[in-house]
Amino acid sequence: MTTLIRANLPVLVVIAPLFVAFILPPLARRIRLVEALALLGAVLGLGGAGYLASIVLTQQENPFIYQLGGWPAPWGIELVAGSLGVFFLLVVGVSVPVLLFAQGNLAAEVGGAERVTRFYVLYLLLVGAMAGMAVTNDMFNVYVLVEVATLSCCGLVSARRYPRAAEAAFTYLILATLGSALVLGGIGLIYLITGHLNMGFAAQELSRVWLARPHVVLMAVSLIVVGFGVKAALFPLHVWLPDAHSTAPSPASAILSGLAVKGYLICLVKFLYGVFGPTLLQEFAVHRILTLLGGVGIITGSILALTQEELKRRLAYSTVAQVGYLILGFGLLNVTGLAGALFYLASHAVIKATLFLAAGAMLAATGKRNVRDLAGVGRKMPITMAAFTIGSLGLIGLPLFSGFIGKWYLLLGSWEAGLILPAVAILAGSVLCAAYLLPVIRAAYFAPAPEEDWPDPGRPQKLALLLLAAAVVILGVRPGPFLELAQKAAAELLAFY
Amino acid sequence: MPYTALDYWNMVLMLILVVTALAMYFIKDLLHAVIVFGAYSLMMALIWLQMNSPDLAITEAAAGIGMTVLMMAVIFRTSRKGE
Amino acid sequence: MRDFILKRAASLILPFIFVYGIYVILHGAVSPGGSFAGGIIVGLSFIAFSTIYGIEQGRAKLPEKVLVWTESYGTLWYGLMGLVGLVRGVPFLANKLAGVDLGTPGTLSSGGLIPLIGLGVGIRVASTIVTLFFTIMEEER
Amino acid sequence: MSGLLTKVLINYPYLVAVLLFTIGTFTVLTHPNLFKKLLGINIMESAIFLMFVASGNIRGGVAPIRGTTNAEAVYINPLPSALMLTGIVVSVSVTAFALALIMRLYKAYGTTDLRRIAARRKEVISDDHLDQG
Repeated sequence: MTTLIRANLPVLVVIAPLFVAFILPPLARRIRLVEALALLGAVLGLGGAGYLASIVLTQQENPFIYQLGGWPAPWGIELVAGSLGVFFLLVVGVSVPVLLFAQGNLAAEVGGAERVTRFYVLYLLLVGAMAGMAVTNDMFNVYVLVEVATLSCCGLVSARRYPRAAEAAFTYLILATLGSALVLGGIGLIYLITGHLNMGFAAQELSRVWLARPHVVLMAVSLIVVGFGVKAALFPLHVWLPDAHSTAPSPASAILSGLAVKGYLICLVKFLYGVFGPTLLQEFAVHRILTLLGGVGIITGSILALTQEELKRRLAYSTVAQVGYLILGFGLLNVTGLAGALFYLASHAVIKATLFLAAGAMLAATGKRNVRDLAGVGRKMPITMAAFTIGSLGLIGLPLFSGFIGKWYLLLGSWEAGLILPAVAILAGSVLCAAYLLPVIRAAYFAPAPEEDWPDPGRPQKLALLLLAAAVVILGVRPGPFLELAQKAAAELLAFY
Repeated sequence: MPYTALDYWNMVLMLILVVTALAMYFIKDLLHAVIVFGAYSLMMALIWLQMNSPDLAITEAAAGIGMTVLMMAVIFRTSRKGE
Repeated sequence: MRDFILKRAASLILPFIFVYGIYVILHGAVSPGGSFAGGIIVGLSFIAFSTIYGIEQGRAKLPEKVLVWTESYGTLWYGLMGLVGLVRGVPFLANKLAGVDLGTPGTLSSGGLIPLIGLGVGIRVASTIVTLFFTIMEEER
Repeated sequence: MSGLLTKVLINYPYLVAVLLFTIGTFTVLTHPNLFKKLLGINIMESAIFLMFVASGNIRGGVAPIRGTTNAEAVYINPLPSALMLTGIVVSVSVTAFALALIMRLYKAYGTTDLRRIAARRKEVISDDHLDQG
């Protein structure tokens, strides 16, 4: 049994959540059972990811290659759990505390046992698709997983019975489908000139033929960057994000901002470095465009966040800014910058989940959406606000919190690349981040406490918030193994440069 | 031009495809637009057949009809004039 | 919609459409078509039935409980078929490697696990499309 | 005839694919009606499918189906059409989901026109928070 599990680990990590998702719908009446099973599914995924990570990290098998259906690589679908895959699988573990937060209080937000069950089904589908994106090495498989993730994201956005949510979901669906059509077009062009769908083989073939067909390759690069850019809310293409992320129920907002966007970015990294390769990127100056868009995204996203009154919208715009950091790191084209971007991806997943969950808890308890109405909330809901404070400090990038390490490596990376403007953008982003998050904290603690009774949320919610806040601090104080993993992944991605 | 008879057939079908696609943008009545969508996906199925993908042709035909039916159901429950 | 001719014609044609859908599903491995197309055809035969005989009649044929079960366990069936390979100690979704008898090429039973997988997918597609149609038609204006 | 034009005319399926993609994208981005946006998405996706399938097609080739072809036939590449089967499945599910959303939006706003929805947004939603509608 153990050998069976060990031998099939990459595929089990992906299908465990999917299996659980499809058991759920007929059990909709027994809501407790559904919740327990959903949590079990996410925990199984995380446990498998941990085991896989231990196998890959102890060099028993690195990378862990798995051939679906027993068909070898150029013909069959190949799953590869290298450093990057394992890294993102561990990041997907953020879904466990978020699911814990959803236990028991979701019915108030989405209404009805049937709708709660549907929420869990979509959530587990999203988790499975994310895990699949981490390990797959086949371009068309990436497209399918991206579509599964997109549809479940849209379902999550429209989970609340609120016309605005349906509207946001429709906009998201339209734009995301546009994005995936572009990605599919890009994949088609690559297939057209290389004849391979496996990323490794396509990369080899591409490095040989791109000189003969530079225009097709350029077209493919631009289609893929724009396609994933729409899905990951890269700066000028972010219009759908604030509505979608602020109208979703709180656990969904946490997972959408924390993970879903990151899944598309990981796919983008796989395409940029695993298929096209750094040399090609440099040839077409794609890395400069990415850095530029990232820098502009940081500044604009932060300024837009500063102008928002609603807390969840402010956090949603902040996601646009943080995606800017990641894209900037992808464009730096050196190991330090890429490792920084990857580590920042992980820490932002944790931090944004904390912030959205804390904001959701405050919204549920107080019923106040706007920042200025939340004065004094820190005295009534100490644990929630403490988690929010830790998350904010992490996002600002103070030392001892996880955001700092990512930003520090990004700074070092831009120094190594000899670029001043990205460094300026990173620092300015931090200052602006402080400007839009610190007033919330100041009002929460230093304003007089209101008369209303605002209790802290229930026990599972508190546990989830504390787990995530602890993760923010632990990643900041002892980034050791995780940072090493990020550096190793970055070094592998840039190996042929 | 090394075109064969098959190519001319394809061209005619693709011309209809483009015309129906344009018509879907311009037609005001939604029910009519959905009927044109049915024609569009029939043309698409014929093109798949011409391009030696019978598998795709059957699926496209079934999916096109299914989607047309569902869209008509939605229009029947909402409004035809698109307001 | 309560037309006599329509009802008689439907009662003659719909069974054949239904059987044709099953045929397309089961022959997915050896001829064009497949579980998705066949599933849509099966679903459409139910949709046609409920438009002609009325939604209530259609609901009586396919109650919501049945639809929920077929919808989720049709997909689960796919995964279980994939696990067959895993249990035999070969990769996920393996077919011939898992020791399944593939039969003579070109005949109906030559797909190994594929027709079984297709059956699950077809049932799932059919029930999804029918569910969607029912939810659209039953939503009050 | 110049070389480029000949190339373009020989590869007319790609030309049509690009044309259809443009029409579809234009419909998606500019038409205010939700339904038309949905039709536009379908056009757009089938344009991509057309490009894929055209890349696998060979002039004078036949589909590799057992028992229907003779020994010396030239087979087309069946992989792109097999992939696009999945693509059609995806586009059908997107359409189905969008139809469900359109129903919900019509129930809330009484219209499927984005401009009218924007105008009615204020009346329909009170500024209250956990607002089940």
